[in-house]
Order: sequence, then structure tokens, then C-alpha cells
Amino acid sequence: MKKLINTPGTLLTDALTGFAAAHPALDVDVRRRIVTRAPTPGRVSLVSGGGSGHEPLHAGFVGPGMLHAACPGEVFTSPVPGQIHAATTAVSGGAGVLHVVKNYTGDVLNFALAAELADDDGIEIATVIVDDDVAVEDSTHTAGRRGTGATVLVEKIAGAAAENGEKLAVVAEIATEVNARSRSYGVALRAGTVPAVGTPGFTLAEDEMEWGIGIHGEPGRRRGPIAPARDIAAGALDAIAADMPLEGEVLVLVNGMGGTPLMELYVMFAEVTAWLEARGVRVARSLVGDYVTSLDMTGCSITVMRLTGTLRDLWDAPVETPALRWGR
Amino acid sequence: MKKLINTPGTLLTDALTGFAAAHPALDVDVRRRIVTRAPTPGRVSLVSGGGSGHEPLHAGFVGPGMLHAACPGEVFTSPVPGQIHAATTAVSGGAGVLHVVKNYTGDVLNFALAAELADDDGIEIATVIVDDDVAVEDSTHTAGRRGTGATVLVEKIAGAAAENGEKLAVVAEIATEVNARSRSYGVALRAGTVPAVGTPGFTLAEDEMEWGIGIHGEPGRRRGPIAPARDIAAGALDAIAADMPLEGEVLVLVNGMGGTPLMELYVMFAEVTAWLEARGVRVARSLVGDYVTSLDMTGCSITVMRLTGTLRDLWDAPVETPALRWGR
Amino acid sequence: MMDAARTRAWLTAAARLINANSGHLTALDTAIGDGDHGLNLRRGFEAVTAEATGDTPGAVLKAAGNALIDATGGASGPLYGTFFRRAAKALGDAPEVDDAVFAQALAAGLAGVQTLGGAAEGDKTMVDALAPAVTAFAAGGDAAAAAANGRDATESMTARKGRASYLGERSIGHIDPGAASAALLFQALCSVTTD
Amino acid sequence: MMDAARTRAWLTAAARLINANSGHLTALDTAIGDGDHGLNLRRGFEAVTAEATGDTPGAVLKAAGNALIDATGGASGPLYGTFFRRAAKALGDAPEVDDAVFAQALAAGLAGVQTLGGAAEGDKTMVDALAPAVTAFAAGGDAAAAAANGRDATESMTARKGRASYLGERSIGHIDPGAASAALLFQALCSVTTD
Ligand SMILES: Nc1ncnc2c1ncn2[C@@H]1O[C@H](COP(=O)(O)OP(=O)(O)O)[C@@H](O)[C@H]1O
Ligand SMILES: Nc1ncnc2c1ncn2[C@@H]1O[C@H](COP(=O)(O)OP(=O)(O)O)[C@@H](O)[C@H]1O
Ligand SMILES: [Mg+2]
Ligand SMILES: [Mg+2]
Ligand SMILES: [Mg+2]
Ligand SMILES: [Mg+2]
Repeated sequence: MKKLINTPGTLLTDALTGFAAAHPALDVDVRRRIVTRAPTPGRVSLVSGGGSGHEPLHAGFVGPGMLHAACPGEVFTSPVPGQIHAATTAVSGGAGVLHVVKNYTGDVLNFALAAELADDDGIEIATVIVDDDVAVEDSTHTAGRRGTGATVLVEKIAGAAAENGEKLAVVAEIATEVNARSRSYGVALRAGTVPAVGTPGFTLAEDEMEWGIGIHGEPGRRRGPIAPARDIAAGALDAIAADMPLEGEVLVLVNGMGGTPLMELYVMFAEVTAWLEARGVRVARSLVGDYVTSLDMTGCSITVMRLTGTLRDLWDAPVETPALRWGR
Repeated sequence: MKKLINTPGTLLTDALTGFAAAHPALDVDVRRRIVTRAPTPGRVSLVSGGGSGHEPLHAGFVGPGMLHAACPGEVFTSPVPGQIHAATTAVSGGAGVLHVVKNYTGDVLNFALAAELADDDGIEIATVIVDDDVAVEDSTHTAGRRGTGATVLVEKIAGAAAENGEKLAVVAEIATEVNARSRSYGVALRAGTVPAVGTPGFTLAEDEMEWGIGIHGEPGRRRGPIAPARDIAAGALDAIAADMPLEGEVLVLVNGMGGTPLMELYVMFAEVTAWLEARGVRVARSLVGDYVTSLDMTGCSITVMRLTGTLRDLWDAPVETPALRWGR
Repeated sequence: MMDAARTRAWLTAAARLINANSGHLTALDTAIGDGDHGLNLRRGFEAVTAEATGDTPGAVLKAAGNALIDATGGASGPLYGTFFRRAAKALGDAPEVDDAVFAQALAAGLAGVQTLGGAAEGDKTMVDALAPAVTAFAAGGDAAAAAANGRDATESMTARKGRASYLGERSIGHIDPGAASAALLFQALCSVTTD
Repeated sequence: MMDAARTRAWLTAAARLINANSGHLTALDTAIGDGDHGLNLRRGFEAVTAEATGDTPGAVLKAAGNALIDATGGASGPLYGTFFRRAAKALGDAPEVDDAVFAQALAAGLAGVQTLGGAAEGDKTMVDALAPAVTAFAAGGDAAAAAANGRDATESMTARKGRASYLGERSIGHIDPGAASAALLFQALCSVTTD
């Protein structure tokens, strides 16, 4: 295993220490593992979290216009209820807190327990479960679709709604709408390695790739010969379009899995755009880069969200976080 | 070789096509391979360029507050004079153009020929050669120190000076000062693979790392057993401090080489900060992420710049490019 | 008969077994999950060892459940935490309970896991080891063997809950990590009750 | 005697050799450079083949130099481009030149490379093949063999120019890619002059 770390056991603490030093505008409690910013009294706050290893998700999205708090768990392990509750309490502004939760059993259960704790303290909680991954085909016989790239879109857009002063129910509704209008599909060329394990989650031959991967090093739906960017884009978009008819204006996220160079992501984005525009779908907004990663996995995921005018305006609203920044 | 590409021969065109689609605010001439934005009449413009494979460098730094044009060459190959000249002509605002050139023979020669062409056209050119890499120890018996991480700092800070309306000589002087106050050192855990070649630039055993690497897949100064993040930071900073006494306030860039997850870069940044602060050096500004990459190389480089008040203000000035964005 | 000391002995034996088999549990989870089950439970049971004290079996199990929920994370933390907390609730504050009462408490724990996680037997989860073990314990049979059989039976199952469910039929041929850890819990329980 | 046709024959022979040996040149550059020399020169000489036309040796070489500068990139593009442009300048617009004049033109080309790149013999660059070849050509000797010897001599040298210089002593034991391509140029030249 080759990694720029001290020891697997100190990885999360070390990374949070670095994150704190790099982003002095945020409050980082390294011991309790929560990253927060001051809430605005009377406004809804957003808390998200999940296992580490997906950086910049979630701590990189804390800041004006997006999240108020993030609680990173151990690598690929959901945070614990007490930690989530501490984050929730720290950023509660009195108008309720939205929990943005990716649909993994561990995340769902731990956030549910944290919501109970918040309820005990009289903090109103709404929860949005993100489950955009169409690679999980049969969601009635599984834990349900995984939450992947759409998480960034939910956090950005719901964050903008909260910034606009919307009530908790409205912010939650918008978050739910973003998730409902988004679909993702991912591929890997090489699996990531959990530092404490030391070997890759799965092994591919030099001429193989994995289709339909998640973001936790789990293998995907099927293995195949390595394909050109054009075919990968088509395969992913076919799966997405089979699940949600694509039309009108869309937002596209081409997301790197952590070990993929930006140049290749632009190649993928060119192919995704060409595929969509050839079918009369307009790519009105886009994001290309590493946003929801899986340690050092090589590969990418493609997320498509069908836009509305309101969602586009909320997307365009100013945001100022370590990993996402625009507007003035 | 595992890459998200169509063919090595179309890589650059495909990536530029994707870049153009993702960043509609910039003008991208895919055929001529130049990325430009409109110059401000009467103001100095900045042009940079070099081989591809270092993304987001340079095209990702075109935008208000930074570069006016970038001209990417083939992978690891400098652009050609005609291309550089086309970029220079496109963004000339009448007050002269600064060429920001990394110190590689190919880049230096091709930019020099382009400067002659500009001279023929009556465009005043100043050139700053960036050569911050202390891993090249003996610069009298080599092509001189390589230009690496400091390129981002030069482009950002000189870009801010140009935006402020400074004259060409002043912008060039500031660019030179940034370079003079900056030092870098890089390490690799795994070499990158030039797509048209198909095999890594060098091969390391599973327990080896390379010290003192450049950004073109060339091996470094020495090979050693893989080391903890703390020792890597100390090794790099020792080399930097031996060359330029570190004191006062510094800006630190911990830069990923393309295949390194952000989480590990934060670990490195924590160690770099701890090393510096233990020696009374204050990390006043920082940047952690992929800025000057080397295809899919795994590893990082560390750049330290000694700040002055003026340089810090220019660093803080607004910038709005695909890869660097802040201020309002 | 279970008292506070024996309950605690169960948990420390379990912690030792989890610790000794942590690499194996993680390897199982690497095959069909995300490669952290052994790491999670080792962390969780370290907290159990440190915090699960009390004067009654119920108090010990409640502290254990809270420690697991606080320290484990993942799916297994809340599930095992709930198992112990529900069992604790069923035991109330009796200083000593006989095996029949303890068996009922284990059944209550299992019910809690199933309510929270929604898994039935055959879904290839910890439930497939817990359920037969709880039944065997109630019947005075070999709960450890029942749990181990339940664990082994998961190998041929298709996962329908948890991360392994994403693999669909590709999960066949692998033992479920949670079923394997559940078998360790009952191995530990039998090591302190059969003497 | 060199006229426009034979000059062009030289360049197309060179382009064929470069193309055939492109992988080898790239492999040499992977060892001590950045792995693109063969790719660069193949691209450059494709442009030469397409564009290097003219009525005189000087016109052909000037067009070749311009094509190399326009299409190659890297260090080798401007250096080889300058080699041909300076040689062209020395030839002027004579429709035919004898070998002595052509030898002077090659020497002017070499001088141009050394002025631009600042490399001396022994620095482990293309100059180590070009210089002995130019000398041999002037003396009526075997320029191709001289270039090949010069190329082989770079193996034991420490690089002091170009990317290979970053390796310091680690560059020893590898042939310089530019010296190898220079040897191909003189191999091509001899194939059209010795008949
Ligand atoms: N819904 C569920 N009901 C019961 N057990 C479950 C459920 N989901 C997961 N599990 C159990 O949890 C185990 C995985 O635990 P662990 O690896 O610690 O958590 P995570 O899956 O969050 O990484 C699985 O092997 C399975 O036995
Ligand atoms: N300063 C120089 N003078 C002469 N030749 C040089 C010089 N620098 C580099 N070269 C030659 O150029 C060759 C490398 O060319 P190439 O790989 O195409 O360019 P780059 O180094 O920019 O990738 C070297 O092998 C060497 O022979
Ligand atoms: Mg997990
Ligand atoms: Mg090159
Ligand atoms: Mg797991
Ligand atoms: Mg080269």
C-alpha cells in the first residue's frame, strides 16, 4: 500500500488537523470530529456526514451557501450518533436542521439515532436520504440505491434555499426534489485501498474495468474489457436515461474518484456533453472534478440532474466553501 | 495502461473540447489549442503555456485576476512558437504581454521564438522564467532548476498586479520576485504514464518512493523506502530550508500530482505546517489540492513562498478561474 | 444463571474474540462490503470493554449497547448496540436472571435488530446467525454451534440488506461478515455459560 | 552535389527513419527524459514531409526548419528547426551546391544549435552526434558512422543539458535520445549522397 500518511490509525485525525490549518474560516473540532460554521439565528441549518475517504465531501462543502456542519466518520464508516448530535446542536439556529444522508444502512441508522437525540433536545430535524445511483438496479431486493454524486447537488441547492431563509419543510422539499431529479452511474479502472486494510477492495486485470461501482470500494455490477471514454459515457448515460427520461436542461457532474487526473475527466465530460446534445438535451450547468471520491480509486461517476428554473437559480447562488466557490 | 480516454492521439483535443464545454466564459480554440479571455485595453496581459498533463495548469488559471491566455502543448511537450504567438496576439491589450515560462529547455526555446514573432508585430514582451525546484541541486551543471509549484503563485500574483493596472516592467518584476522567494520539492509514490507511451516513466517497488521528482515523469534524485508523511514533509522542507532560509510569514502550497487523494494532501499539509510552526515560521496563506500535476502520478510537491505584505495582498486579490476562485 | 459479573465476562470474551478475528472479519467485508467490519467492531468492543460496567446484567448490557452505538459507526454499530440495549430493557434491573429470562432478553434484542434493520432470515445478514442462536439458547441447545451454522449458511445466500446487497448474485459464495461476528458473540456467550 | 530533389530525398528518408524508430527514440527518452522524443520528431517530420518543398536546397531546408519549429514542440523542435534554417541561410538561393558548400551549411546549422541550446560536446545531447558527423562530412568521411559513434559515446556521459541533466550521474548508462535521432538524420543523408 502506497499512501502519504503517517499510520492508518491516525489518518483521520491527521487529515482533519491539516484541514483545520488550511481553512481557518471554519471551526474544526479534531477530537470530536466535527467541522462547523456559525449558524444564522432564525435560519435553517444543514448538517451532513458520512464515512471519510470521499474528500472533499463533506467537510469541503461547509461554508456560506452550503453546509453548516460536517461530521466525518472513520474511513468508509458512518459517523456515530453522538458526533452527529454534537454537530447538529452546534449549528442549530432555531429554525430546524436538515440532515443530508446518503443511503447506506450505517449512515441512515446513525443519523436516525442522532435525530432522536435532537428531538429530545427540542431541535426540529428533517432528513433527506440521497439515493441517486442507478447502478443499483433492483432496489426492492437491496438496501436501496446508494447516495453518490447527487449529494453535492443536494447540499449546494438546499444550502442556497436555507441561505434564502426558506423554512425547514421547504428546504427539505427542495432537497428531496433535487435527489428525485438526479441519477448517477460510476465506473472504476482500479479499486481504492482502505488504509487500515492495506489491499485494494477488488482487483482488476490491466485490461479490465468495473461498471456500476459505488464509492466504498465495493465491486460493481459487472466487469468488462477496458473501454474508450466514449463508450463509458454512453454506457453510463444509457443506464441513467433508462431510469429517468432525459430532456430539457440538465446539470452534469463528471466526478473523479480520487486517483483520476483532471485531464481525463474533461475527456469524459466532452463525451457526456456530446451524447446528451445529440439527443437534444442541453447541458446548462456543469461541474468537472473530484467531489465525491473513494480514496485512491481510479475512475469516475457521471451525475445528471434535470433542471428547473428555480433549481438553476439556487445552483447559481453564491457559495463559499473549500471545495465549491462562486458568485459574488 | 488504464485511462479514461478515447485514443492517445485524440487526448488533447478531447480534453480541450471538454474544457471548452465546462467553461463557457472562456474562449477555447480547440484546433489552434489556445484558451483565452478578452484583454482589458491598456492593461498588461499574461500568457502561459507548456506541455499538457499538468492540469489544471495552465488553462485552468485563465480568468479575471490571473492569466489571459494559455497554450497547451502535447502531453509533456512545450507548445510551438506559432501557437504561443497566436495566444499572445489574441490577448494583447496594448500595454505589453508577460510570458510566464517554466524552466524547461523546450518551453524556454519555444517561448523565446514566440517572443521574437511578437516583437516583429510590435507587441512588447517580458518573460519570467520560473525555476523553483530545489530537487535540482546543481544548477550550473544542468539545464537549471525546473519550474513546478511556484508557477501557480507567479501566475496568480502577477495576474493580480496586471489587474491593478501595473506597467509591464512592474508586473514582470513582481513575477520575478515571487519566483525568487519560492522553493519547491516533490516526491512520488508511483510514476505517471504518458498515454502515447503506455508504460510508467519509472517503476518503483511496492515499498519504495522517489525523492526529488519533477513533473514530467522523469525519475528524481534518489530512491528510498516508503516513508511516513511526517518524514516526507521533513525531507522536503529540509531541502527547501537549506536553499532559502525560512522565516516570517510564508505561503504554502501542498500540491497533488494527479493521482493522490485530497485526504492525503491534508495529512501532508498538517505535517508541513507543524514543521514550519515548530521553527517559528508562520503559515499565513495556503493552498492544498491538485494544481500542477503530472498525469496520474501519485505523490505531492511542497512549495513555500516567503511573503511580503504586498505579495500577500496580491495573493488575496479576487481571482475567478476554473481552478482558483476567491474574493469578491 | 447470569449475573453482572458473568454478563461482563461474556462481553470481555467477545471483545477478545472480535479482536483476534478482526482481520478475518475485515477480509470478509472486503469481499462483499467496504472492508471495515473488523475495524468497526474492534473499535466498538474496545469501548465496550472500557465502559460496560454495572451492578446488574441489564445495566452491563445497556452500557455495552450505548458504548457500541457511540463508538462503532457503520451499520453494525447501531444494530449490535440496539441488540444489547433491547436485551437490557427486557432484563430490567434484576441482579440475577435464569437462562429462560436471559433467553427472552436475547430474543428481544434480536427483535430490536430486525425492527431497526428490516432484515429477515435469509437476507444474508447478522440476523442469519443471531436468530438460530437465540432459538437454540432458548431451547437449551448449543447456541454457539447454531450461530456458526447460521453463519456458514449465509455463504450460499444472495444478500438483500446492507452493502453486500449491491452485489446481487455476486454476493453468493461469501460468508456475511456480520453473521461471522454474531457467531463470535455466541461463541463468547457459550464460553461463559457452559462451565 | 546537392540540388532541391536530393535535399528533399534526404528529408523524406529521414522522416521514414524517424517514423520507423519512433518507439525506440521514445523509449530512450522515457529512461532519462520525459518519454516524448520519438512522438515529437515523428510529428515534426510528418510536417517536414508535407511542407518541405522548394526549388533550391536552401528553400527546401528553410521550409523544413520552419515546419519543425511549427509542429514539433519540446526542446528538439526549435533545435532541429534552427539547424535546418541556419543551414538554409548559409546555402542562399543556389540551385545546386557541391559537397564542400553543403558541408559549410551543415556546420552553420550545428553552430546555430549550439548558440541556441548552449550545449558543448560532451554534454550528452544531439550535439554529440551532430558535431562529429558534420566534421566527417566536411572531410569526405563516413558521416553516418561518425554520428553513430557520437551517439554511442553519449551512453557513458553525464547529461548537462536538457531534461536528462536533472538525473545527474543517473543519466550515465543511457544513450541520449537526441543523439540517436541526429544519427538517423545523418544515416538518411548518407543514403542519398553515397550513390
Ligand atoms: N439491514 C440490516 N439488518 C441486519 N444486519 C445488517 C443490515 N445491514 C447490514 N447488516 C450487517 O452489518 C454487516 C456490516 O457491518 P459493517 O461492515 O460494520 O457496516 P457497514 O456496512 O456500514 O460498513 C453486514 O455484514 C450485515 O451482517
Ligand atoms: N540545450 C540543448 N542543446 C542541445 N540539445 C539539447 C538541449 N536540450 C535538449 N537537447 C536535446 O533534445 C533531446 C530531447 O528532445 P525532446 O524529448 O524532443 O524534447 P523535451 O526534452 O522538451 O521533451 C535531448 O535528448 C537532447 O539531445
Ligand atoms: Mg463501512
Ligand atoms: Mg517533452
Ligand atoms: Mg463494512
Ligand atoms: Mg522529451
